[in-house]
Formats: sequence, C-alpha cells, structure tokens
Amino acid sequence: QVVGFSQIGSESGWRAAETTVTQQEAEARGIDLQFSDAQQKQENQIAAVRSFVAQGVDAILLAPVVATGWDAVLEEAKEAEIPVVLLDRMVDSDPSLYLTAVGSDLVHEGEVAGQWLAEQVGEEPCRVVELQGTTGSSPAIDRAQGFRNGIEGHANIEIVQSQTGDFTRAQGKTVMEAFLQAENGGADICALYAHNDDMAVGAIQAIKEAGLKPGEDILVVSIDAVPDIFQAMAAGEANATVELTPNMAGPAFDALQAYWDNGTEPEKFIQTESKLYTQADDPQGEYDRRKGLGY
Amino acid sequence: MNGTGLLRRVAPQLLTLAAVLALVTVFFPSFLSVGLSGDRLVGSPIDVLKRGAPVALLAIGMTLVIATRGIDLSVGAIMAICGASAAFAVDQGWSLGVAVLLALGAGLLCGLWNGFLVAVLGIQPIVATLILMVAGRGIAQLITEGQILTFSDAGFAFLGSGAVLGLPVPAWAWILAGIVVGLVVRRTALGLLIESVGVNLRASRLAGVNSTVLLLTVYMISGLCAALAGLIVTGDIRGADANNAGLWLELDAILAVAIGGTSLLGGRFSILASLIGAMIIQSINTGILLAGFPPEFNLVIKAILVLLILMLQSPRLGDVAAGLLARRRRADETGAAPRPVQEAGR
Amino acid sequence: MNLRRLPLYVTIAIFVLAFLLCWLQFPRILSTRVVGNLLTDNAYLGIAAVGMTLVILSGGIDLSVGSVIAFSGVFIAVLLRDTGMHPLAAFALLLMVTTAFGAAQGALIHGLAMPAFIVTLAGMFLARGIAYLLTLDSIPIDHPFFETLQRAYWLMPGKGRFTLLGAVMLLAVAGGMLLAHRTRFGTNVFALGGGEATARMMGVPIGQTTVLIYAFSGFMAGLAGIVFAVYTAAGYPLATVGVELNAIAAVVIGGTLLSGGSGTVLGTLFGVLTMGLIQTYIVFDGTLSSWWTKIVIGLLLFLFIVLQKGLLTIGAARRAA
Amino acid sequence: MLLHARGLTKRFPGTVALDNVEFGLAAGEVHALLGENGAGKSTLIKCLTGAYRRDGGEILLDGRAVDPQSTAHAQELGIGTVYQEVNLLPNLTVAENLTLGRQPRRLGLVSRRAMRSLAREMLDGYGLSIDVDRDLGAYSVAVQQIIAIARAVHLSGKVLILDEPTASLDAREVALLFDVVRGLRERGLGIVFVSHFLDQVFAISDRITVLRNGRHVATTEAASLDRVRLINLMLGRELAEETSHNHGRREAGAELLRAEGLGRRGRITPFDLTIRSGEVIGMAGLLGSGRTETAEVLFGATAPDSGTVRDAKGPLDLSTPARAIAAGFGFAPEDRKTDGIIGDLTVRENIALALQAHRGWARPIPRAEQRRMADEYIRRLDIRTPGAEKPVGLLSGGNQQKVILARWLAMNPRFLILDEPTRGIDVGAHAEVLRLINEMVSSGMSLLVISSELEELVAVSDRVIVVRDRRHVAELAGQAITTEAIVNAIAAPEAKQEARA
Ligand SMILES: Nc1ncnc2c1ncn2[C@@H]1O[C@H](COP(=O)(O)OP(=O)(O)OP(=O)(O)O)[C@@H](O)[C@H]1O
Ligand SMILES: Nc1ncnc2c1ncn2[C@@H]1O[C@H](COP(=O)(O)OP(=O)(O)OP(=O)(O)O)[C@@H](O)[C@H]1O
Ligand SMILES: [Mg+2]
Ligand SMILES: [Mg+2]
Repeated sequence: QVVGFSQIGSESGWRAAETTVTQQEAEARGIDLQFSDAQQKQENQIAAVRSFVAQGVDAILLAPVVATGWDAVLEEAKEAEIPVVLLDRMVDSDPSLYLTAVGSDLVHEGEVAGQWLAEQVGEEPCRVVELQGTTGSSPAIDRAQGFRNGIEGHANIEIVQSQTGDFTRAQGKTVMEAFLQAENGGADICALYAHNDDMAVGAIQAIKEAGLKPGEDILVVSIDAVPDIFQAMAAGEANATVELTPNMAGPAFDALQAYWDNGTEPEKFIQTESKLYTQADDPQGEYDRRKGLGY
Repeated sequence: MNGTGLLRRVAPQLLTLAAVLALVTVFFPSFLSVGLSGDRLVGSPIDVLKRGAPVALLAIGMTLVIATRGIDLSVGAIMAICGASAAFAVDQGWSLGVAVLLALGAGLLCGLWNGFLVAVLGIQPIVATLILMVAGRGIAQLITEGQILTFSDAGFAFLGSGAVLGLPVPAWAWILAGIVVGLVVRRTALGLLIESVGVNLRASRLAGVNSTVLLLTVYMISGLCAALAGLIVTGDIRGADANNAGLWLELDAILAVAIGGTSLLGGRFSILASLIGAMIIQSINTGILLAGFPPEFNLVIKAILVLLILMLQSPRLGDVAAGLLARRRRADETGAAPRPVQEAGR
Repeated sequence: MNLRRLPLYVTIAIFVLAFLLCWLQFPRILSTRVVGNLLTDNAYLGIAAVGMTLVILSGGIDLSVGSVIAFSGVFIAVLLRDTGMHPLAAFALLLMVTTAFGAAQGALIHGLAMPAFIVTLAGMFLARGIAYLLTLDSIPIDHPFFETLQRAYWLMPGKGRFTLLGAVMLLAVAGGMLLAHRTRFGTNVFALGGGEATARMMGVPIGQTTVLIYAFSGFMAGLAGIVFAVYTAAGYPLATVGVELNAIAAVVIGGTLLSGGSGTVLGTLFGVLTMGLIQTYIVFDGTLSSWWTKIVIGLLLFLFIVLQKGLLTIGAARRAA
Repeated sequence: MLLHARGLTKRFPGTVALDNVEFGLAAGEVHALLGENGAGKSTLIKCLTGAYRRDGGEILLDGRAVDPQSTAHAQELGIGTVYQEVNLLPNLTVAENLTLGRQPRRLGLVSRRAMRSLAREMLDGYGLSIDVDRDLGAYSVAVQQIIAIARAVHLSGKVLILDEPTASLDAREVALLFDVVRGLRERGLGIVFVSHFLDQVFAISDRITVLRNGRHVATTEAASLDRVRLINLMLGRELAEETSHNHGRREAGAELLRAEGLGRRGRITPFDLTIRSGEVIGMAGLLGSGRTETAEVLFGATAPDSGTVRDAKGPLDLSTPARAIAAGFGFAPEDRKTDGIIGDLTVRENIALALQAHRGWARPIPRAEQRRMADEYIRRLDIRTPGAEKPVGLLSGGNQQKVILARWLAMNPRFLILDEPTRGIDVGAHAEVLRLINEMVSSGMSLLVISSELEELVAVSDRVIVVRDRRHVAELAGQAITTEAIVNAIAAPEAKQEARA
C-alpha cells in the first residue's frame, strides 16, 4: 500500500516528532509512505495532495496547515476514490470529503491548562501573562480561547499581558523579558501560560535571568508535552503541560486498514487524549521515554 | 572621516533614535530607566542593546555587502547553520573552543559559497543568496535532525546570556565587532575599494581593483557576522532551533542598513550608522512589546514607523516640500502650476 | 535569431529537458493531470510573477506581493461574510484597493527617491498587518459563485483538468507580454531598467511610469489574490508567506535580469512552470525528509541558474565568434 | 529670436555654474557655444532643456516665455538635444532608442515593422550600415553618438542642441553630420553647437558665444573672429603654443615590449607589435575598426585567446587588468562614464584608486599623501573643481577626463594606453595634455595613443598603426606620418603600405 503524507513542515520539535512517529508507524505496518513537506504553506500542501492524486496513491494523510480551503482538492481525491485522513488539525469542509480526522481538540487543551491554573491558585488574585502562538494560526486562536474558557468565572485570575512568541523559544524568551519589564520586574506576575512548550522553555530562562524562580515565583503552564518541558518540570521550573501526542498516524493507519480490508467507515473524529502532566507525574521518567522520538 | 564628519554623517540616525526612544517612553514611561541587579545592568535600554545584537551583527556584514551593490538574503539561514554546528559540537562533547571555531568556520564557508556564486559565476546577489536562504535552513535541520538541539554547556550559554562588566555579552559582541570591522575597513583601503566596486564595478576592475577577491571577502565577512549572531541566539536559548533561528532577520538587517542611510545601490557606507539603524529597529520591536498592544497590531505599527522614518530621512523630502511650497507661491503669482523638477543623477 | 531572445530559449530548453528527465524517472509525470495541476496550482504565482516581471524589468522589486495576496483573500472573505455583495463587485473593489496600494508604493519610490526594496518591504509588513486587523481566523468562503468558478474546468483526455484559474494565468501572461513588449509603456519600463537618469534625459516620464509599474504589480497581486481565494475558497491572513521570493526566483529563472532592462514575460511563465516542476518532482519522489526537501530545492535552483548562465555564455560567445 | 535665455543663473554647492547668462539663438543659424572645461556650457544646455531646474532667469521660445519642466517637456516644445555624455539605453535596440516615446502604433500596439522602417529612415544620411534590431550596447561609442544625433534631429522641430557631438567621431562622420546640420539650417531650425574642435566650429557656425567661469563673455559673428582671438576669449589669456610637431625629436630607445600573434576571436585578428621605451605609437582607424579592442586585449580587459606579450625579462601575464597593471601597464579608456570614473567617489579617491588597488588593501595610501597627489594633479592638469573632495561625477565632462589621466599619471606606468585621451578636453587643456605626453615620453614612458583626431596623432606619434576591419593593416613611421598618408592607409584596402623612415 502506498500512502501519501502531506506534512505542514518542521517548524517545531513536536512537528518533527510527529513526522518520525508517522514514519515509524508506517514502517511497522509495511506501508510505503510518500512524504511531502509543505514548509508551512497551504499552497504547497494543496499541490502535494493533487500530485498524490495524480500519482494514484492508495490513501492520503493530511496535516492541514489551516482549516479552510480544502473543498476542491478533497473533492478531487474523492473523485479518484482515494481516502483522506486528517491529522492533528481539522478542516471546515464537509465531513463526507474525508474518511476521518485524528487529532486533539485544541480548545480543550487550552481549557485543561486554564482549569489547572484556576484550581492551583484557588481564590488568590493572579495576574497571568500569555505567550501566544503565531498570530492567526489555529492553535494560537483555539488555545487562547480554551484558556479563557478554562478560567471563566474566576474573577481573581486576570490575563494582563498577551503577545505572540511565534511558537519559538527565542521569541518566547524575548517576549517574556518584555513582560518582566512591563510587570515590575516580574514581581506582579503570578503565572505564565504559553501556547506551546518551546516558548515556555525560552520564557523560563528569561525568568531565571531576571532573578526569579520559575515554577515558584511564577507558575508555568504550557501545551504539547515535549521532552524538554519534562526536564524543566523535573527541575521544578515548570509546573504543568497538556499533552498533544505526536502519534496521530497510529490510529489513522488503523482506521485506513479497516477501511481497505472491508470498507469499514470509521468515526469522523478520532480524538486523542489531552492529558495533563504535572510535577507529580514522574517528569524525569517521561523525559527519558520521549527523548528518542525525534522531538 | 574625522570626528565632526562622522557625527554629521550619523546625525539623522541619532535624531531618529532619540525620537523613537521618546515615542516609546510616551507609551511606557519607565522605558529609559536602567538599574543595577547584582553585578549586571538591567532595564529596557540594556534589553535593546542585547536583543538588538543579532540584527546589529548581521547589519555589519550586510552594510559591506550592500556597499558592493549586493545583498545577502542568506544570513538568517547561516545563523541557523552555525548555531546548529556549534550545538552539535557541544552535544558531541567537544570543547567550547572547537564549537565556536566550527561555527565561525561554517559561517566563513557559507560566505565563501555566496561570494563564489556572485563574484566568480556572476550570479545576481539576490538570487545567489536566495539559494542558500532556502537550502541553508535544510542544512541546519540536517545537523539537528529537525529537533531543537539543546545543551547545558554553561560557557556556551554565557555567550548568549552572560554579562561582562555589567553589560550583556551579546551587546559586547556587536559593539566590538562593529569597532573591529569599522577600523579594519577605514584604517585600510578596504573601505575605499569596496565603495569603488559598488559604484562602478567595470571601471574599478579597469583601474586594477581585484573585485573578485573583494567580493569574496565581503560575503565572507557577512557570513562571519552571521555566525556570531547564530552563536548568540543559540547560546541565549541553550539550544539550536534550526527552523526558527534567524528567521526573516535578513530583512531586519537590510532595513537597519537602509535606515542607516547606506544606498541599496552600493557605494558610500557607514557601519556606525547601520548599527544605530539596528538599534532603532530593536527599540521599535521592544517598544511594541512593552506598550502592550494586541499582537495583531505589531506589523502595522512597525510598517508605519519604518516608512515614516525613511520618509523623514529621504533627501528628496526637502525637494518635494520646497517644490510644493514653490508651486503654491508661483501659483499665487502667475496662476500657473509648474511641476517640481528633480536634478539629474542620484 | 536575436541575441536578446537567447535567455528565453534557454529557459524553455531547460524546462523541456527537466521535464524529460522527470518523465524518465516517473512516467506518470507525463499526464494531462500533472500538466493541468501545474497550471492550476501555480496560477496565483504565475499571475503575481507577471507583475513582478514588469517591476524587475524596470530595475525595481516588489516584496509586497505575498502579503497583498493574503490581504486580498481576507478582504474578499470578510466582504462576502459581512455584506451581501456579489463576489464580482468584491473583486472589482479589491482590484481597486490593491492597484491603489501599488500605485502608492510607486509614488513613494519615485517621489521620495527611496529604494523599492525598502518601500515594498514596508508595504509587505503593512499589507499583512492590515490582513491581521481584518481577521485573525481563516474565513471560509461558501458563496455559490465561488463554487462555479472552482468547478469551471475542461476535463482533458486522461482526466487532467484545464481549470479556469490556469486559463486566467495564461491570459495574464499574454496580457503581460503585450504590455511589456508591444506598448510604449512597456518600452518605457525597459528604458527605466536600462538606467533611470538616462531614461529621464531621453524624455521618459519617470514618475508616471514608476507609479504605473507598481500599480500594475499591485493589480496583478490582487488578481493573484482573487485566484488564490477561489483556489482555496477562503481568506487566511497567514497565507502565501514568502511568495514574493518564489515569484522573484521564477522571474529570474525565466531569464529576466534582476538589474533590470532585459527579459521577457513568456520566460517568466516557464520560470513558474519550472518551479512547479521542481515541487512536483519532490512530491513524486516522496522520500525526502523535511530538511532534504529544502536542500534539494536549493540545489535544483542552483543547477537551473548555473545551467542557464553556462548556456547563455556559450551562446553569446558563439554569436560573437 | 527663436530661443532666448535672459539672466540664466544656476548654482551648485560650491560653484556658480551659470551667472546671469544671456543667450540668443536665431532661426536658421548655427550658433557655437564655446568655453573651457567647466565654463558652464553643458549646464546652460541642461537648464534650457529642463534637465536642471534653473535658479533664476527666463527662457523665451518664439517670443513666448516657456518653462521646460523636463526633457520630455522640452522635446514637446520642439527642442531636440544630444547631451554631452551619450544618453541612450544600451539595453534597448537601436530602433527602440531612436523612436522611444513616439513609436508608431497600430490599434494601440507598437508596430514593430513601422518602427523599424522609421528607424532606418532616421538613420538615413549618416553613413551607418547597422542592424536596427540589435541592442544599442553592441555598438561603439561613436556609433551610439551618431544614433543620439539622429534621434535629436528627429525630435527637433525648432531647435537642435548638440553638446560635443563630434568628440569621438572621425572626419568622415563629422562631414556627414555637418551636411545634416546644414540641411536643417536651410529648413530654418536654430542649432546650438558645442565643441572643442575649433576648426569644426569655424567650418559650420554662423555666430559664436563664449562662456567663461559661468559668465557670458562675448557673442559675435564667426566670420569676424580668428582662431587666436577666439582662444583668448575662451581662456582669458594668451595660449603660448598650441601644438608642436615632434618628428625626429626623439631617438627610440631599447625594445620594451613585444606582442606576438596577440588576438581574440571575434574581436581582433592576431597582430604583432613591438614597443620601444620612450616611444609614442599612434593608432588610427575608422569607427569599429578594432582600435579599442587592440587596447583591451593588451590590457587584459578582454582576455586574449592567442599570442604572448613579453618584455626583456620574459613573458608577461596580462590576463586581467590588475595583472597588466602589475606588469607596469596603464589604460585610460574611451568611455569615461562607464569605464573610467567612479562617479560617487571624490576626485581625490578617483585619482588614488589605481595606485591604491596596486598597493593592495592592506597598505593604504595615507590621507595626506592622497591629498597631496590630488592637489598636485588638480594644479598640473588644471582640473576645474571646488576641491579634491568633490564627487567626480559632478565635474564637467572634460574635467572628468583629466581626473582619469591623473589617475594613471599617478601610477607612473612604463606603458600607458590612452584611448581618445583628449575627448572633450578644451584647447588649453588639449595643449597641456599633449605637453604632458611629451614630458612622460621623455622620462621614458611608452605610449599607445588611440585617437580619431588625425592632427593629434601626427603631432605626437613616432609611429602610427592603422587598423581596419579588426586587423592591423599598415604602419607609418617618422616623416611618413602625415594626415594624408593615414587617410590613404585607412581608405585603401588593397595597397598595403609598409612605409618606414
Ligand atoms: N550636478 C552638478 N552638481 C554640482 N556641480 C556641477 C553639476 N553639474 C555641473 N557642475 C559644475 O558646474 C560647472 C560647469 O559644468 P559644465 O558641465 O556646464 O561645464 P562645461 O562647460 O560643459 O565643460 P566641459 O567642456 O568639460 O563639458 C563645473 O564646475 C561643474 O563642476
Ligand atoms: N559603422 C559600424 N557599423 C557596424 N558596426 C559597428 C560600426 N562601428 C562600430 N561597430 C561595432 O561597434 C563595436 C565596437 O567597436 P570599437 O569601439 O571596438 O571600435 P574602435 O576601433 O575602437 O572604434 P572607435 O574607438 O572609433 O569607436 C564593434 O564590435 C563593431 O562591430
Ligand atoms: Mg560639458
Ligand atoms: Mg574605440
């Protein structure tokens, strides 16, 4: 079986891990994986999917960079009778155009993080700074929304600063420095919410360099659960992370296999778990387990 | 150039910097305050000096490249390559010295490649460096295998976030690099030869200037500056982020050079002015962060400020204003409305 | 044969050669499907590149096109979402806006003697920034008219689709060819690229020409934005990042000199197709990791340019002898 | 009065280029505009045609006040101009250059066929047989000059202005040009003619206006002036001695260089050439005959593909200009705008450039030393500039030429190639340059002088090589060097002359 995989790019460690895991899963099942990296561009992804159709692959995995704009190309795949499985992000097309979608609920991730913080601070007043993802990207929008849902009704928690850190470590650190400046050297900040772990790791360094203790003076909660954040948690410098598993391909291949075998239509959305990890969850062990995955 | 000449040359940039600082202070009153925390200086101005380091370093090399009528789009990618090489070396357990040398060597090599394409094969600079801009990030990711290659070498981290005599190491890096390169080009004939090649390559060659070697040198200096910048950002976050290190920084560096008043058409250049340009850009960036606007405003604010700055610095502005005034006056006198005329030549 | 056509012939020859090589490795590449895809998938790029060609011919550069395309999509999507406007009216309005945007850039470049690189760089920030201000989300467009446009294609034998979008690009190229090579304005563009001071002394209306050039580029970017919006049926402020660099590369592969004054619009079409072919080849190969993808794209770019350079040098030497 | 300028004033930083200048041009006359280098001739023309904005004064055309805002505007008013530096676009075809702005159209589109025939028509009568569809850049400066003239003539409904149009033309082309100009005069056009060749001025002009230091000095009938008085008016002083014939004054020295079979396919047929120290070799030929190519091959500007050059010590490496310079060569090119000056750099830097490049970047010439050099040559060559720190691009054409000469004199090479060295240089400076040539030669330097001005060649050369169709066809020496002999050698393809003294 030949499966085409249109990946967004390799913009973060998490994304690289997803690619690695997908390749491992394909290999384990004896599937010939045609990989295509779109370098964060939808136009490249559309072209890639259409090339897959022209090539006549047996199925297509698509990790869409953005939710909109897939109708035409999905229809084309459907006409060619090639099943499409969406990975980790959704599209807003008609569900009949794809076989199934495997992913987590981005809003839910934010909610989990928000609820954790609400629980953590109780009734204490808490000024939160937020490191957003790339402006306009769907994880940035949804994770921001989810977090606000999560702290809904807790008037003591207030988001006082919110800037984009572009999902990168360097920007995370830079922006955090500015936050610290703006918030009285950090003394007024109670918690940091970062849309991904990389930005959190950068911000942790900034907090340390400002002479504060991340994890104690400033609570740190972020999303993704990449190895480095576990290292930080093990050192007591980060408090919580919400897992986004890079293994989206496993369930996807399972669903495809069933479909190929006897035409079983899977459910339209296969949700992966958004598990919350805290310092209590053996961060060192998690780190060791994940390190080899190509994060 | 003597002292007053130099001052006159950079006066517009200094004024602009002052204006930008004043503007940011309006939005964020404590912007200009500097304090002492332990043995290091802290405060927004220090942040600007530090955070502006990558762009300032890139601007040094970029100034020379632009002075030869070239442009180097690959510096961001070179930063990624060099950061990745150094992180790789440290990760392998090699000493910091080896890592730094490896990074600088990689930067030189990248510059040599660019220079080769431009000077020997005669490919136009934008395209020549576009090649490395695209491929370079791939090479960097090849080194890190797509991960963020982290390390815990304290010495390396010191390059990015340490401080010497109270001032952050990155600030020292660009200040020293600026002084060294500035002295080298002005105390030798390098500066003159670069300018001459930038103004008229053909005539310079006919006057015996070895333009090939000169172009190679200039792109290698640019590569070297990018390597330093790469080391700094890598040391700063204790990890080599091949995909994001230096992403789009080439544009900021070019902007810095342009704000510094060096013509993109080559010729006369000033490294000092470019460095001030870099600080202007960084002040804007830091100011936007501090002022607390929603992030979706960032680009618009930056675009408008940059346009405004360049318009104010444009020598034409005076002409146009004079022309408009003259038009009004003459229109009053004669009822005719002549158009302003520009002098020939640039 | 005219010496100035040589780059065009070389470009076409390289494209055909590359296609043959791909075909030897992947026979399925020689299908109407792939050809149709090549036209459709690169339609927006081709249109933007036609505008870019004129800009580059005049010795300038327009870095704003990628952002303008993104802005266009968002603008149309927001208009269609929030007003009951017919898409055609939205298109017209958009083209006016982007043309004015381009003209404003041209006016700044000429009026204040600022380098095009910098002005359009600021334009690039500005256009994307405004797109952000309009919306942060990606907005789907589900107007029936859009579906009609999307479904407008001719099914070629072999199931390939010759789409409306591809046709629009070919028309844009044809229009660009006429404009650049068969009008007085076009000659003025070449004149500007040959040397601004000289062109002025020869009586070329520099200011007017400059403004028109960037207005044209803005118009083409707007048109590319419409095509992209139809292509994806959405507006997304983060779309088409870096497309300006692809357009520049396509123009240069198409044999136009970045220093201005020499080149062809038809060459740009082949430059675009060559870029598309590189991409198709990489997808067909399917074994390259993310990083090797980048490296291979860079290498192929390098190869094309060096090959072109070599052939041109040999050709010129042949003719001189 | 057809065109009348009153009280024209133009100031540049540090210079008053025009100071209250009065200039009147009648219909049906050729009016020569004369003056030293930097006197303000080109500036006057640029103010008249809208290329510069004037600081004061008024311009009347047909008695009506006009205010040309741009060269395009001047063209609309019926003023056609050839500016001093060839202002054509090398990347356009000859036909496009000729018709730019008024290409014939059909249905809104440029008709190539009509454009081509219009272009051919425009070139009629100038004795050029060129392909109007080729890029202009493929042709030599001289050809470009003629094309520029043809374009200006076509544009000139009322006034034709020619700023040093004959600087790189040879006698035949000049004669053809003058025929055209006379024809236009018949038709009632007013023609402004700038030249440093006084013979040409007397041959064609009806009236003469002289400028000095930006001021109007005199306007008189040409017939009422003689050469000496005219020169006195221009210089404001007596000129001691104009040119001197130098035959037999020098004894040729030892052999310095020997080129054997040097050539490059498509450029110049392989030739042999020996050069003795302290010798001046002149090189004559028609446009495009291959004189510049000979020089470029010798200097490494185009790499030769056959032959060798050797001196007493052995073969020389002349593959690049830098190597040729290292071997003691120098080359002042013909096209000063693109090959000579570095416009944005100062006079001082331009003069020091070759020497500096030769010394290498690591051994800078101290600033004071550069200043001294610059000041010395500004004085010796009488370069008109407010100072050594003025960008050379802002100097007048003739003064730029002097700066390039100074660059090479500062190098003190053993073999210097001068391609049209007196192009655009005024009478005073012309004499000075010839004197300098003599001086250099007596100090042992060897020269190769390429010139379209045969008198000049006769005056300075010990030997003259005649080039035709990219081939060295004849060599004249000693007493055999006369204008007639050179003309004959250029003209007679069959009779190969080997006249030796
Ligand atoms: N754009 C400019 N900026 C500053 N100075 C200028 C400019 N153009 C001309 N000048 C100065 O004005 C004076 C007159 O120059 P102009 O070119 O008119 O002389 P000219 O009579 O044409 O001399 P030539 O015979 O050498 O061509 C010179 O001193 C020159 O340096
Ligand atoms: N009358 C002409 N007709 C056609 N082509 C010409 C003519 N004159 C010159 N050319 C072309 O111009 C090119 C450059 O000529 P080049 O400048 O080397 O000649 P030259 O001997 O130096 O003459 P000069 O110095 O008088 O211009 C040549 O390649 C030649 O083909
Ligand atoms: Mg003049
Ligand atoms: Mg010549």
